[in-house]
Amino acid sequence: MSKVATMRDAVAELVRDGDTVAIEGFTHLICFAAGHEIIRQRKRDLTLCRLTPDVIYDQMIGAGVARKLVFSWLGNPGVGSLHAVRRRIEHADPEPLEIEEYSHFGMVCRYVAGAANLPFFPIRSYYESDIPRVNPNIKPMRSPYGDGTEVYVVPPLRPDVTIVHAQRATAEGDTQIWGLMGCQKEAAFAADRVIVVCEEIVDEAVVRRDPNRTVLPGVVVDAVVPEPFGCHPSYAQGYYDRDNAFYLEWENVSRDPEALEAWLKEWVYELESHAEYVEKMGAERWERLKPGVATSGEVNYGDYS
Amino acid sequence: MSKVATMRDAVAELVRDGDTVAIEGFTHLICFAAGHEIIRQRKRDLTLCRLTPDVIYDQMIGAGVARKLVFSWLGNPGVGSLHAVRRRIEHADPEPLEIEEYSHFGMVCRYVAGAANLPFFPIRSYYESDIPRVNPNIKPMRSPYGDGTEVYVVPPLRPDVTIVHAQRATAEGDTQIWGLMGCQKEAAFAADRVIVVCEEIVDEAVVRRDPNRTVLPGVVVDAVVPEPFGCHPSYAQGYYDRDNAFYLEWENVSRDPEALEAWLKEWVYELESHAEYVEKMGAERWERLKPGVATSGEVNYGDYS
Amino acid sequence: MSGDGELGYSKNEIMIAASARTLAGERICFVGVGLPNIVCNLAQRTVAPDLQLVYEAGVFGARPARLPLSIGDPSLVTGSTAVTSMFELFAFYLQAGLIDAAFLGGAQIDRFGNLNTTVIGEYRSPKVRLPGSGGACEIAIHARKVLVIMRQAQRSFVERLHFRTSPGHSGDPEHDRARGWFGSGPTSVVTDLGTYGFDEATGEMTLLTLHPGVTLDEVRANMGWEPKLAEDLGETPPPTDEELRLIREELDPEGIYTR
Amino acid sequence: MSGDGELGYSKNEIMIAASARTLAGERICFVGVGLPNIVCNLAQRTVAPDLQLVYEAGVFGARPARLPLSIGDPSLVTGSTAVTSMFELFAFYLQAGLIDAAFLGGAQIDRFGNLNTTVIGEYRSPKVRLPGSGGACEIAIHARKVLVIMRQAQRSFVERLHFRTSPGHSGDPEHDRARGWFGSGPTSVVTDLGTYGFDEATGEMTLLTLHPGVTLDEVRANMGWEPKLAEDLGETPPPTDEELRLIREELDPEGIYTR
Repeated sequence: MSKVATMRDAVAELVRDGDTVAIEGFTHLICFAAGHEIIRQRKRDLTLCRLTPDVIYDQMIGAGVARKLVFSWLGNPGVGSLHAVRRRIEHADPEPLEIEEYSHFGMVCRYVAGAANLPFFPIRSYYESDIPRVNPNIKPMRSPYGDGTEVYVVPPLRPDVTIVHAQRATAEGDTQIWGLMGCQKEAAFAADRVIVVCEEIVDEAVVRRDPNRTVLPGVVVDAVVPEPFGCHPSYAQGYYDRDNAFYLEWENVSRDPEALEAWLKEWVYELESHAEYVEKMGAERWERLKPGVATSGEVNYGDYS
Repeated sequence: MSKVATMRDAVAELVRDGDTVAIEGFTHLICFAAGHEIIRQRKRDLTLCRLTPDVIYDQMIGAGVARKLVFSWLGNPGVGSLHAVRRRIEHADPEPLEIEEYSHFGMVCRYVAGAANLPFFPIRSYYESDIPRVNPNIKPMRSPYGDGTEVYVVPPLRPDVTIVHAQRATAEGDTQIWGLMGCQKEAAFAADRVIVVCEEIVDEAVVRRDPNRTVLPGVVVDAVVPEPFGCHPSYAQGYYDRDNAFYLEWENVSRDPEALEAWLKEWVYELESHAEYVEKMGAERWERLKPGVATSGEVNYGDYS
Repeated sequence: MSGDGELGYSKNEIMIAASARTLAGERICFVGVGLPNIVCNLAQRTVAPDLQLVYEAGVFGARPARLPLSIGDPSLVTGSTAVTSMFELFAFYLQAGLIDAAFLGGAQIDRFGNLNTTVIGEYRSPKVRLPGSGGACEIAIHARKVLVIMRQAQRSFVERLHFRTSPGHSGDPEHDRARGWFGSGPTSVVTDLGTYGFDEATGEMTLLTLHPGVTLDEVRANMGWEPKLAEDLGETPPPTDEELRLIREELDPEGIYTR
Repeated sequence: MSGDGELGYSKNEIMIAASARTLAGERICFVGVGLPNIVCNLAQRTVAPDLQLVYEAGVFGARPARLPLSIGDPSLVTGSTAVTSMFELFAFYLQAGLIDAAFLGGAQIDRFGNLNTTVIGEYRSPKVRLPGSGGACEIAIHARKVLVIMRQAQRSFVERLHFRTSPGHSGDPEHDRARGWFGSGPTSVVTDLGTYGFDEATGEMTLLTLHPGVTLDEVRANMGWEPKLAEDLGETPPPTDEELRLIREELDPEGIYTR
């Protein structure tokens, strides 16, 4: 049974006002296209989760889709601040934003606990840090074994919806990723509903030729959305490069609420789809971002029939 | 710095009497060659760890190298019993064997805790089972979060030495595996010393072409032993098949202490090395176990220079 | 073919066929070693073509091109949908409730479907040391349905287990519901004599059908308690020609498990 | 080139060169975003050719063919030794004590090397909301050596942090030893004015060298406490021609981080 859907339909059906939503992908495979569709459909009161809320969450939070942010590092990586997010945290401008923060490893362990159906996850971190003081969900716990080692524990994170981007997936949702894996697998298994966005839909035979590359089986996936260049200005290993110029330019857009609004109007609200965004960005940009070829080589699984 | 060594030297230097030793690999990539070398060098008082002590541990325990076994499933998979092990447990014949047992997931979580430097690992298992009654290392723990969910916890397992077999590794120890992964990665990261045995030593460039396949970086590896067919009668995906006939025949060898002793004499003590074992088994057998070709296909990592 | 007799099939063959049918409509099945391996592969070729075979070794969506003779056979990997570490398989698939059905067996079972795969006799001085839990303890707790397949005898269908490796029903359904496990306890037992379900009100094993040619007295002679009988006690449909063909020609041509 | 002046190099360039030298002989280094990225890549090309670059994004043994402009740049992956999930990177590498050295920075540092990357002002009503911990908190605890690189000013070298994101030394070395962490606390701070170590007896930041042309008064004017001075206070060796060539031609040809 094919789960292939348009981004519009997938977001309309699977992302609901008030949901806890995770768009994961650590620098790599960040699904901007899904974020834009959530903005376009004017979803509201979302709790957004992500280790590194970056430009996509600045856009979403600037557009007013979220009431809360759960995170571990807040910034435009390598450039500076997320000013729309900061305005809401520092000045409640235009409205407050609730925050709940961890460290990277704390967030990762929360997803692992969610994916593994564990009520808590132990972590050796937070010692002598002020983080647990401002986040009572991070609790100390003593090992029941002899030496009485103290650890902290974090609670499971179970998003209503997790959205991940992949290089390729089958129509049934079997999903393969290479390059940085971040914590997409954990965030997806932890979620109630999963949207996989991909550069390419491939035949089942492609996946079955190399099962060790599979990160998600279709059984945990609710919709498969083919959306080439769906990670721009982030990247898809082997498909296109990170668009550093965009990240640098975002600093000026984000600083000015009017510029941000204008950007959203031009690049999100007034477009029907990510395909229009890709066209509007222009072929030259995609040509510039195209990497050369560096193939993996093959391994032999063996025919045992 | 090359870490390539002969099996004799690697075992002589890195496996010491009294050590806690894990030879991991779940049905796949079980390093019989290392077990034979440990027998040949007449190591003593080992604590042997493994989810599924199978024929190799029956051989090792029958040969008297171990005083204790830590495990989760004890048998000749698909065939029957490990009689040498059972003689020691049931009749202390020729001497007692201490045992400490978990479930599969409990053992896996013990390796994860060892690898991750955690003092305990939570697991939803053992409820209403007699296993915790006979193993006080499995302790109940209550979640510190609202609902008070009860879990059990298991302690970390940190072998002195873990031995894993891989399809290929560099001379520095960067190790790649495909097919079943078992818990080799976790068991190796948990260990103080690591021996990687491999079908092939490959150039660093082979590993660097497909970094997502790497399970261990050389930095955690102490010795790299090239040993083709080192898993026989177990298998190496894409290299040779599981030798089911051997597993079936083992039932009769294992049942009879004299037959076992004769087998060890013929196939271990009187041979100098695994290379001699391979030669003695005969080319016809290796031809029979050779699989056909089923290649993975390639992916593009992209050249970003 | 031994055990074949005048019926045209062996005891293992009717066990396999009857078990495979219990998988009709299931999606994700955790496959065990030995007979369950053949049962699941038969079901995938008959009543459950969309059945995803999951192996604790870390394979999801296996399509073995031959009968896998171990749960980690290389033919399970080649052509499968996904290979995972065992940690992920147990944590993200089983413990997280993704497994619809799983097979278990054991040396002893009691009337509530509790299983012993650990020891006959005392734990510290065993008469027979059995394999132990493997993944059985967590499978019993997390798989939504547990299907048992084992031969029936006085010494294996017992009033009191020597060791409870894997929990079944407690005998108190209210207690069972309050456990909060994904697993609902064993739902089916298939033996060489008949098939059993479990009473919803009491959690007690209940004889549903007798295999052709088997009498109630034979059943009674091979279990340690007086069996509860279904009101409409029936006869197990014998293996079809197609089931027998698949078993004999494709799944176990050497008859390793089926004769 | 701005900030260049008569010395022939910028403030960032001497910070980068001085930091890179602290990596001499190290094996496994956890690389951060921004300047540390350039520092580690420079060290790999000069004083530490065997340095394994580890990125929290999940890369071990990176050999970037260009300057990675983010810690998850695709050039870090292509040609690397291993890619891991973030869980494995943090759990099996960092938390398990495999990381020899790591870079941290921050908006505020105190005299014991405690760092604030979270907030200026009150946490609940911040004047400036900073990025937060990222991996810094666990890096500070587990990396065997923590190397700090940051610009010096009254508002950043402070007597009292507004928020302690990542622990440094406590000021009580006995307490520090009893922590049982792999991390020994910060061992080096490189600023635009000089380089610092930490006193073994007290854990206090100690000025080791002044960069060429920098006076002690400038240092004092740019920190919130009276600095402890090394007995043999010296001058930082300026960047060599080769270091400058690598920085300007190979590592940051567009001068994004170095001018």
